[in-house]
Amino acid sequence: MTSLHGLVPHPALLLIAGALLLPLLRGRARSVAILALPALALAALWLLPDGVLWRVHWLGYPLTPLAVDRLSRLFASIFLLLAGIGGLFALRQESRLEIPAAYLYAGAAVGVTLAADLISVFLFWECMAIGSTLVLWSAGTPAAWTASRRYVGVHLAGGMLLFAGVAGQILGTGDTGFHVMRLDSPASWLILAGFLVNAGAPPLSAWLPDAYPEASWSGMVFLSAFTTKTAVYVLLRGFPGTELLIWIGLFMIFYGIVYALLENDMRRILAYSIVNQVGFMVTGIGIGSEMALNGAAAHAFTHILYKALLLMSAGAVLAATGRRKCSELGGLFHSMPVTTLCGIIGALAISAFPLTSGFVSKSLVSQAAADAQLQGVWLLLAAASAGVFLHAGIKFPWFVFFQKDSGLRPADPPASLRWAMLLLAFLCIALGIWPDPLYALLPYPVAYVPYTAAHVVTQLQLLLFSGLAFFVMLDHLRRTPTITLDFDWLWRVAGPALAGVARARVRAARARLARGLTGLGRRAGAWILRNRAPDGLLLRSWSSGSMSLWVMLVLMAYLALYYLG
Amino acid sequence: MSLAQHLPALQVVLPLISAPLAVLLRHGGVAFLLVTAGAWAAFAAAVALWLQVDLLPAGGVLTYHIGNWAPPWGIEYRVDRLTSFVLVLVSGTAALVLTYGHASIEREIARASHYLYYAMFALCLAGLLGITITGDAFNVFVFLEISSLATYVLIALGRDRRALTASYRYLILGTIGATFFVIGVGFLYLLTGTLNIADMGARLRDVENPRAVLAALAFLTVGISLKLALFPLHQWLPNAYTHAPSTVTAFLAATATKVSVYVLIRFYFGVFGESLVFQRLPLPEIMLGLSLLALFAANLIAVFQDNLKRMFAYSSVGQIGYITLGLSFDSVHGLTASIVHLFNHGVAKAAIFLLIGGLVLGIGRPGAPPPVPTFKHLAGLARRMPLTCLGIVLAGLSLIGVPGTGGFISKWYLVLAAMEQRQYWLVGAILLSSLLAVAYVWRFVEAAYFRPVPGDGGVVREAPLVMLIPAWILVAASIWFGLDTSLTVGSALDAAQSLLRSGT
Amino acid sequence: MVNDLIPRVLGKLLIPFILLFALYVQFHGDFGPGGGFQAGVLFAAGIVLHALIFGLANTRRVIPDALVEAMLACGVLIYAGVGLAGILLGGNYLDYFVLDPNPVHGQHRGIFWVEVGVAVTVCGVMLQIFYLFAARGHDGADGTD
Amino acid sequence: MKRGHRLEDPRSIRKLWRGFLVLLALSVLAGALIDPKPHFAIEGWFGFHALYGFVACLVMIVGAKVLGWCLKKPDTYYARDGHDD
Repeated sequence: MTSLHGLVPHPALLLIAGALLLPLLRGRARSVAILALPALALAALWLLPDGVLWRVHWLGYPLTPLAVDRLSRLFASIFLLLAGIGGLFALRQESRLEIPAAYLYAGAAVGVTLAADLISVFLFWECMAIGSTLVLWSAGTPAAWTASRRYVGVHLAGGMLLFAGVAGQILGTGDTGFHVMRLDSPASWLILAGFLVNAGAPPLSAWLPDAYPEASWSGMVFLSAFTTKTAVYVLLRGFPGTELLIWIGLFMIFYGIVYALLENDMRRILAYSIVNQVGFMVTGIGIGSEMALNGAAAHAFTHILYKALLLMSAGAVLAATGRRKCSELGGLFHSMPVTTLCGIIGALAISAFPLTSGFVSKSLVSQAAADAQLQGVWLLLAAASAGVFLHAGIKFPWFVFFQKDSGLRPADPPASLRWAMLLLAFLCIALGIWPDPLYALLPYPVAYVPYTAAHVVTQLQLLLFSGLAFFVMLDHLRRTPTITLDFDWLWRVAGPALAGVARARVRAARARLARGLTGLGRRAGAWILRNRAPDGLLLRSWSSGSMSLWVMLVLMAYLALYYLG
Repeated sequence: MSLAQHLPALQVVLPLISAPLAVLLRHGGVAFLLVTAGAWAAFAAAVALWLQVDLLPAGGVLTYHIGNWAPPWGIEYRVDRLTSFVLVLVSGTAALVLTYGHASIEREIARASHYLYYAMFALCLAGLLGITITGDAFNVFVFLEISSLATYVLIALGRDRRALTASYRYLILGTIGATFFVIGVGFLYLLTGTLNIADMGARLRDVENPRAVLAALAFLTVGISLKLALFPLHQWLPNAYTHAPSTVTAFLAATATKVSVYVLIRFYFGVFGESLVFQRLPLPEIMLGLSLLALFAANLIAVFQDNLKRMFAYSSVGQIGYITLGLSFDSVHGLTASIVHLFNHGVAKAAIFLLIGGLVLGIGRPGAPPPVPTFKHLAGLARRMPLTCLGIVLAGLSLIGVPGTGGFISKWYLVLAAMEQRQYWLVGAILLSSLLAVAYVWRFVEAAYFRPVPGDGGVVREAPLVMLIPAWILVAASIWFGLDTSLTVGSALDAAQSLLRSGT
Repeated sequence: MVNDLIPRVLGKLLIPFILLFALYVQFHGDFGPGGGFQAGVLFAAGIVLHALIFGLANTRRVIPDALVEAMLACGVLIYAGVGLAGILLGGNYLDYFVLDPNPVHGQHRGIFWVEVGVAVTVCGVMLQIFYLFAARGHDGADGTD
Repeated sequence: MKRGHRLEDPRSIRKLWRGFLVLLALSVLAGALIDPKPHFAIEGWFGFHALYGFVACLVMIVGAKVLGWCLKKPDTYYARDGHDD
């Protein structure tokens, strides 16, 4: 490996190596390492100049696992920042697997952003799937375990799509580089599909609210930050201006809102809201103007911060009470003032309230839609802003911290958790008031001023009246202990059921055929019938005679085919 | 005359001599030392040969004339890139397995038979190396029989009484396979009047009776397919692997079927020629179909197994499907995939079976016959045998084809080969079948890591270091060859190119 | 059969000749029909006859199991040794020409030793098979399976 | 804590409601003072955002309700009959 900046390590590899060494440490050294690792990686990132820094040959292809430009620096920075703050929040987590897994996960996400060729992207992509699954596992509950199986299934499927796409793209173009792609070949469609699976796009979006809420109280903070935002990053780099993405994004936005409105579990509400927020970014990428792309990137940045803040407050509640359902919570503001405050700040930020970070980023996207004269899109985005306030901005804090008093009086969480939340809350407000540092980081120059009187007033009108709608319709929003079926029903219930039906059908068919003269049908039916029995066809040994018969059959078949061929 | 010139002969003779010496001395410990030394010497010879071939210009061949008789009449040993590659795999695995095996053999084989085990192991190794290195078709048959007979004895040495029936079944089928092979060779001899493989290929082009050539091809294909356990001729394999001693399973899984694949490649490309096998006959279609069947049926069967060794035995049948699938493409990428997978799968599977050997040792009670490693034993095992379980999972990742492991490299080339021919559905099939591999590796992970330790778990110890180190060398190799592919892909690509060039 | 007079006497007479004939076949293999394989089988046949007449236990005293196994091994070793001798003397493996300054004599010498190796191994294998089958039912514990 | 927190007192809740309504009115009135620089004609309507926000939310809530009737299940649904394994 040749490195022009030999003294500065690859930030992603630094974090991953650190993650692998973390299990060896104990006590204070471990805490220091947890906080220092992301900081070191962040420092390494900012010491690197722009441009392609590493070139490697692998499998006969030139790879560039380290290349920095504005876009990758932005995403890598926020990933590392969140890894550090998440590490602080999770410092007291009992599972010793979680933080190393999360750092592996974060490191892989950073690796994706710093890789400038498709193969490296794919390798880090798969590494990310492993890391995130481990984070999910470390919750240690049976529910997390079963959820992680479905999670891994979806991600492996997505990884396979991406794998096939990358292979096809390289074969088709002879170029391993990761540039803007056009949807003109099956390979690029496969790549897009692989990216969209991770972004939580329909119809596979259900993996997200299915799996994330099963993580531990700290694990979900990590999960919320990396997978979907890495997908946003690769879409930004690979498919800007693809019109299809506008409609996918809008679908995600409203899907998230509607399902979150129906949801009872506070962390599933927030999980649906991730889909919703990623929808904003995907829409922005689909619009594809410089401002829209800036908006998508900025929104990913701010979203990571406020969604982490929201999930931390939810995590603090979960850690303190052990409860997740809105119908069992309420009135917690009495004894958890810091958590309540942070939750509210996060909720305001996600709703893009003026003076919060969400306001300065989301405005870029809707402004871009307006500039592109996409009236329908713009209207839907405005409605969606109102909807976000409805489902996340009010609903989450209201049902968790206020509404009817549940009688629970847990204390605010310990210092490390509080500080992590306060730090994020500070960032959410600070970026809202002073967005210039964020704007300076964006991939394209920004000539947009969010704080015009008109914009502030119209946004306030929109949000306040959706608040009114919430309280007017409060009776219809009462939480009941229910869940809402989603696409995951297809693979959790319908798939097995269909298999059962199919088995029954085959059995019936077997009966019919057996009545006839065909022995073939009997054998096929018997196979299905026996396939899971302990001494069935699959498990028993064959006699030498039948094996020899097979040999003869194959020989005959070969001879016959050659004779004819 | 320097020693380096005689390496091709020494390659086979060194392990061969260690076998009768082991019998002569009749002592398990001495036999262990002798045979292990022989295997390491063979490994050194293989590496040296590899280096020698490396110095030759591309496509170069080292030849060695046994008894100084010139090739078409005398027996010739030929070493090209592919040969040396397979030699390194076979002798390297043997050396590691033998070094590893002492502790495991103590438990799994009666003490009185130890020297026999080592002698048979040496014979089997010599036979496999001989098959690989010889350039004479009848000599291939002789070495095939040497290695097969030794293998039957090795399998029958298993403590489980079912090992005898498994060995017997393998004996019957192996003999049928060898007979078919020799019938095929006989046909070719009649047609060409030579037994030298290279000479045979040259003379076959002028032969006018295609029917007889086709019959020879059919017999050879079926005979070798039996030995390499191509679906549906694989039924001898699961029982043989399951009931043989762990070390034997590890060695066979890594080498025996792989050497058969090598023979198939030799005959297809060296004797019959690409145009006959792949362009005029429906062979690629048949092989494609059978490979796909193997990928799905065998992997699916593997998912439902209860016995760990049996599960991975079926997984071997499935993985062989990838190798033959690569062959069926008849392209440089496809052939590269086959050769690389032959190596990578051998390494990963050897690691897994070695670790299972350690696992059997760990869960068994001292003095009692070794238990059958079923999933029942696995519950919560990761906490008590962390290194063993982690190793199995890591090598399992290579079976799945996770990026960063050897298995990924082979799959990458398979997918490239499929895409080259615009068979996108095959890409889907390849990737889907790896999901089945996920399923069975997952079952292991679930049982070992997530099930609680049963109350009457008994004493379970981590396997001894002398077993863990060779196994972990293989695990590390399966990851190393996923990252640094210059050895595997470099050799395979080279070999594939020269095979395809010579065939046309 | 130990108590039957005629077989005993005839056996005592015949067995040395059988063994001698085996050696003849062995050494005459160069010029006439014969060779190591046939010689080994003949030699083994003589010993099998001994076992038939005087009982397995007696034969096993004359030619113990360990010796049979040693024969198996030694034959292969002789064969391989000839091959290695070729290398040591500067030729290829199994190169007979270099075994003697005169290449023709070298050929003779090489073939001779190879045939000895074959004969010893074949004889050993025959006896081993005979012992294994003959011992079944009498002292099964002795079997190596 | 029988009396409850300040915020749970019905009187202060009424006060909060009143304050909220005043805020709503102010925000709509403020719309008259600004220059909206509309991109689309519809944006220029007086109080458009207020009305649109309210109506959009109602529609979404009703939509969610309708969807809920079809798809809502007790939250033990998956756990109940062992689908979840």
